[in-house]
Amino acid sequence: MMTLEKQLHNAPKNNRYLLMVTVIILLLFTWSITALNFNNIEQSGMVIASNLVKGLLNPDLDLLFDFTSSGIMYLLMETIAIAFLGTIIGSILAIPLAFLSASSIVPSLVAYIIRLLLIVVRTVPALVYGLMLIRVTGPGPFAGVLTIAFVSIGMLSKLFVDAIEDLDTDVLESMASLGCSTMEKIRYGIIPQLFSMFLSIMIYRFDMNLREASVLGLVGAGGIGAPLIFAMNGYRWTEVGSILIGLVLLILIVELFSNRLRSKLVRG
Amino acid sequence: QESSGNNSVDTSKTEATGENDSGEGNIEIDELSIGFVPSRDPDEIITATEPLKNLLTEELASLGYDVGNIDITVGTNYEAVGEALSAGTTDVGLIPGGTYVLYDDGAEVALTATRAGLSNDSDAAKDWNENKPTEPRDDQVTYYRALLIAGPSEKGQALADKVNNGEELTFDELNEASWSVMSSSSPAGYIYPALWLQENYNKTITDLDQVVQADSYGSAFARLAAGQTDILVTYADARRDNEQSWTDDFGRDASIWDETNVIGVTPGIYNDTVSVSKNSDIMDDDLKSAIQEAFINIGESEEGKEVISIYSHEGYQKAQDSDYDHEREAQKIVQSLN
Amino acid sequence: MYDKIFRPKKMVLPNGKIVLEKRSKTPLILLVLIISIYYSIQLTNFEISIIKDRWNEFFVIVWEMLPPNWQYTSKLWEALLDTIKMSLLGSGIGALAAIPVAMLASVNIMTNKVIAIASKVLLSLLRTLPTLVSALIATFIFGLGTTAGTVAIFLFTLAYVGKLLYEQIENVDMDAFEAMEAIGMTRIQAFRYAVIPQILPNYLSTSLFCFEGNVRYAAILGYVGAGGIGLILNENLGWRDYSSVGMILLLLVVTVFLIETVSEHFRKKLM
Amino acid sequence: MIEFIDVHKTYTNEVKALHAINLKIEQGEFVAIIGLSGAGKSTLLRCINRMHDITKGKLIVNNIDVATLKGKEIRRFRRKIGMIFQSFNLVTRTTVLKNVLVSFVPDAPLWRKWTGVFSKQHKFQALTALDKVGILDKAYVRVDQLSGGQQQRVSLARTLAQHPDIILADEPIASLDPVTSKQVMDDLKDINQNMEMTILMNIHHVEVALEYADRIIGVRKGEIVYDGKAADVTQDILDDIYGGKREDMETIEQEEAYV
Amino acid sequence: MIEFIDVHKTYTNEVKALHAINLKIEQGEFVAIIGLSGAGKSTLLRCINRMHDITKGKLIVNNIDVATLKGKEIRRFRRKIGMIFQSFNLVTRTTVLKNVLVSFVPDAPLWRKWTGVFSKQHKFQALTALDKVGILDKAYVRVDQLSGGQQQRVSLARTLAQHPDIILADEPIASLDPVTSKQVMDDLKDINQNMEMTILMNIHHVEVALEYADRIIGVRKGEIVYDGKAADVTQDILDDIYGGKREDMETIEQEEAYV
Ligand SMILES: Nc1ncnc2c1ncn2[C@@H]1O[C@H](COP(=O)(O)OP(=O)(O)OP(=O)(O)O)[C@@H](O)[C@H]1O
Ligand SMILES: Nc1ncnc2c1ncn2[C@@H]1O[C@H](COP(=O)(O)OP(=O)(O)OP(=O)(O)O)[C@@H](O)[C@H]1O
Ligand SMILES: [Mg+2]
Ligand SMILES: [Mg+2]
Repeated sequence: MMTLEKQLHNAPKNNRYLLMVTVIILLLFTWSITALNFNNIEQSGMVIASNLVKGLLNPDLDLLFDFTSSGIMYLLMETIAIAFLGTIIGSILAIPLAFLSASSIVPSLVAYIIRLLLIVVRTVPALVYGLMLIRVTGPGPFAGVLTIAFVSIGMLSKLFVDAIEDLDTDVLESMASLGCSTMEKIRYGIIPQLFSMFLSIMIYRFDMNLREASVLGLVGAGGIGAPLIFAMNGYRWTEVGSILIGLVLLILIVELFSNRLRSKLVRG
Repeated sequence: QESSGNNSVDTSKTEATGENDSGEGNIEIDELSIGFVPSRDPDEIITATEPLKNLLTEELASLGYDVGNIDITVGTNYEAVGEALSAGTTDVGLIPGGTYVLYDDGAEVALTATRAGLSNDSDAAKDWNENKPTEPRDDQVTYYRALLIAGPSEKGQALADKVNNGEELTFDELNEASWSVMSSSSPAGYIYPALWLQENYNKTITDLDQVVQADSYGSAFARLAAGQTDILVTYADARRDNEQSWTDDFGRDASIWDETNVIGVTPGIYNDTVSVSKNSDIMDDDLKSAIQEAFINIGESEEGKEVISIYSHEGYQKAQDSDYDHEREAQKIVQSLN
Repeated sequence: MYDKIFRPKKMVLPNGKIVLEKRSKTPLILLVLIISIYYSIQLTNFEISIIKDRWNEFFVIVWEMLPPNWQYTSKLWEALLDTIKMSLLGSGIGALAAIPVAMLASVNIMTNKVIAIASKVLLSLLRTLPTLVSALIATFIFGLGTTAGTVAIFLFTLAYVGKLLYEQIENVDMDAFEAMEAIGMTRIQAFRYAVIPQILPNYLSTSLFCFEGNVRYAAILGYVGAGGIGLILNENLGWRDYSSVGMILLLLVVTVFLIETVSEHFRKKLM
Repeated sequence: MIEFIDVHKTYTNEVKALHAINLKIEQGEFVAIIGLSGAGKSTLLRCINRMHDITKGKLIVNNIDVATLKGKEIRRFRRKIGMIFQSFNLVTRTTVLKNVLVSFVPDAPLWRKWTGVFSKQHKFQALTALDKVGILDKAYVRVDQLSGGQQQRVSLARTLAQHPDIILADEPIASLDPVTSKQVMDDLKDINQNMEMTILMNIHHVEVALEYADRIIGVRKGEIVYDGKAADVTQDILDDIYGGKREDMETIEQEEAYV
Repeated sequence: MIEFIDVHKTYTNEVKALHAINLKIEQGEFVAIIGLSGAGKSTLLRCINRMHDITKGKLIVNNIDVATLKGKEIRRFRRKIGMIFQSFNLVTRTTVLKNVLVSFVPDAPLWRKWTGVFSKQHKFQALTALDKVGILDKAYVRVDQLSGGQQQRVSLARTLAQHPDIILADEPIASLDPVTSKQVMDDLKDINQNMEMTILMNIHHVEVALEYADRIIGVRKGEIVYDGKAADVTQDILDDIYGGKREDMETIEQEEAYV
């Protein structure tokens, strides 16, 4: 019984710590509620919301099925192309950065510096990349491709690093027992593991990049984003409706495929 | 699609194609890219300027340049066009004087647009409200004014009443209203109104509590109509351009002239420029003067007038850098306020 | 399908057994990939030679940002705090709202398939809407300023955390859940005691990750008038005042770094 | 007392897992159920506490017709039946004590249920249960830091804290090494004898089953093919219980080779 | 032939894993090494193919002094020694066949190494190895779709494809159920008898060890405490090998209980 009671009192006392964290979080939230300001809500907001819904319900079908170069189909194709190339280029840039920032591979100082660099790369908004890249390529979808590439680097390399650090190293041991050299271990032990993971990450990011494309419009970098934003600013709701429907359908379809593909890659 | 790139140039003289009216020994240019700023609804600019491609190709051909393709892009913001011009990825830019001054390290002004003067040109806001609606006049001018316009919202009406009663507005009254401005490099949409605030109250736009940045005048008017904003700043004949939408698209019952009032008038602003890039590979003095000639000719033709009217341009005059020295001063003031 | 067109190769082992080797799909996949890349390049006017010739233009603006305009810092605090508030509130409420939605969407917890699928579709739809667009819509409804930004961030967080959460719940080890049911708990109680402890660390860590991302993203929201430091960023871009832009970015980087460090600390603790 | 009267169980996918089971187990017995993989052992156990519904027949546990129970009744009924799993089924990310405390959740007041803060008395009971299986010192250790044997003992303690009449154990030692297996089996035997709990156990290790259980039930293809004292089990009987296997396997392998 | 002459192994963290080991194993023997967790069984195995370096003494395998080998020589040496792991150590994301083909990598020409396209002959050999362990039909299936037993057989096939003289197996059946365990052990026995490969195996299941191995080596705290025929192992000997356990455990438990 002695030890029983003793154990009862032995309970680790982290209640105070938990309480403190909770209080701090609550305080932070209360503080941030000051960001909310509902005075600006006006009836017109509701009118606009209902107009938007009406627009979605009565999309401009001519525009939706317009296959010329200013029609939605063409712009969606352009958006896909931008996201696709952008993801590929982003990945090409991200892979070396990922290896260089995996502390299981390079010295931790190098990894640390590269991680800092990646934070910087991730923080610069697409808008600023757009301006920088327009100087290189001029306005148009080409700038969009490069902007998407830069915007993707941060997340891609973070996920790549996770995959690299998750590597199953048991395999390497058994390959060593087969008499394989380091190069052979990489080729047959690491690459097969990473290849499908990386591919799955790239598909995931491609999916996201389709959504990011709306940002591109801001810098005149092609795709469906600019017309969408122009249409919204001009309150042309039927046009907004048809663009949104096209975009959402596209993204849903791509998501469906990419989910299938990814689970096939990862789970086999 | 076939064109190999934005700026690849083939300066070698080639034989006349004989197909159109291009003269012999013309210099061939694969592509000439023109950037527009979104001071109008950009979709409209693209469609409305489509004929400009042909006009310009024809004019340039008769001036010794065979242009393969004219590529018109509308930047979603002023900066994109400015940077492209400054880097030489865009060859010609139709940009406001203010933008030109900011990017003059890489751009060179070729022309200034002219437009019809207006029936109102007073410095006092009250005069504009008494003489409604504002109509165009016949003579051409190289400058225009920016207006502070109060909308149909309660606050907007109150401000207008005060102005029309001949009372002075205080800064606090202005500060209580919500403002809609344009990108900070837009002269009518930002710079000159800031100057106005500076001259009258020793304040600037960033001192205002409720400022919204709109990306086109159309949306600024839409918000004014919806009562989301009380004051918008814009160019002097913007109300004429939005007269139709006011009742149709924005769903107001009364006309724009009845529902909006001028509460402030800025000094004159030099009109838009046609600027050429200094860093473009194809640009040289000859091409620049060809472009000057071409635009002036277009401004004089019937067909051309219609195209450039989308911008409220009615013609062009040759311009030089020093024309915009005033603008530089204005910006210096605004920037130093910032 | 594929196997019907390209018949598998037959291999006869020495002991007479037959193995059918399927034809590799790699060449076909490569072909499709190359065609896609080719057409994408055509569509986007991508040209590697331009990058080669003009890459240095990219750094023109970078160099102009250096050194950052240190004096400018004092004007940034308020906007930065606004941005942080927006992200904090939007991410916090979004992450909380994600729990019930994710519960409804997980097939192993929600026995009613219709509700589960409907919740999944809802999350998918929310996610397809680009944040910038939802921010823009929010400014129309909630007026301009940080409220609209908060709403946009809330929607994004709900969709993002919700999806990850239901995926996690569906992958959770249901053994413990079963044991709880065997003890006599209700499904909700079993969820509380068997599933939540398993997903909690991951949930908090995704939420923190989302928060970080949102601080970064809030920089763009300013463009559509959704308040915060983005507004100032835009203004300085307009003035071509890149050294001030540099300062804003530097401040953002430091903020993001701090948030990342703090959240990394908690994430490690949770794991 | 547990009584199966002509119980049938067919899964939704048409798998006939149990077929005409008749069985009577008295309070305090220690019964081991043996049989091949897929024979239906787990199904048999799980019907007892209504983790699965039976398709036909009658199943009476402590004078209650299990099939008639509904919602809340099922949950109350389950409180009297402890269950131990092959894979322990613990919440690995929390402490040992919290895992044991979980067994008090259904009886706790609402606010305790949600906050997860338990009364001192419950804590005491949980610690006592941990003491009984000899891992009191690990009370505040996270479960994932324990060895397999220790984890199984936590799961045992969780069940004990419930004070059940019946313990159902689904291969409780399958993932344990011989030494720990022995400890867990000893624990179970101990509980069976000192606390008069009925123990029903699925088990793959025949020798262990014979050594510990009083009674052996052999299941093959959803039917009971042996039911009798552990002492009476002969090699022939075992061959009968496990017999079907070899033939089955070979036909399966041949089929697959030509797929 | 494998010969340990006064072999010592101390890990860098001062753990003395092996202590004065003397041992001689002839070609074609089937040896099981038993002992408690942490006794040094894995260490013993891993010294044989130089996965670990020994600290003192001499270790001779097939007339080669293992300690003198360097770089490429080690790799060539390892080709003659197959190793099987408890956790199979396969590349889960590729097919069974590709996993087996890996064992030909060190001998393949450079271009094949990089492209991963193997000669028909190698494919035949790999398939034959798969046939030998009875999972030929799974050749083009991804490894992560196989059961544990099947995965262990892939790992066995990979080793067989290597045509080694010696197979080192580190708890090859620890994560398998009894039936699959039996299949894998039968496979190993088969290989041992028909192909004259030496098999050295760490194993926790004493009964299995006694049933299959010719010779048992008992390890306790880094020392060999028994070495003899499987048939000669008595309960006393087992108690001796595993003996330390009980005492150790109790002292540890007592210590911890008062922490
Ligand atoms: N939830 C389920 N749905 C459908 N069929 C099931 C389900 N659970 C088990 N089965 C099938 O019912 C039969 C009996 O399964 P059960 O789990 O009772 O076998 P077992 O004797 O416990 O086997 P093991 O020793 O492998 O645990 C098997 O054929 C199995 O495939
Ligand atoms: N890489 C290593 N570095 C340091 N110490 C080690 C290492 N590997 C094993 N040890 C220690 O050496 C001793 C023997 O370990 P070994 O793995 O050989 O035991 P084992 O008999 O295989 O045990 P088990 O049955 O648990 O696998 C143990 O005390 C272990 O902690
Ligand atoms: Mg079972
Ligand atoms: Mg070991």
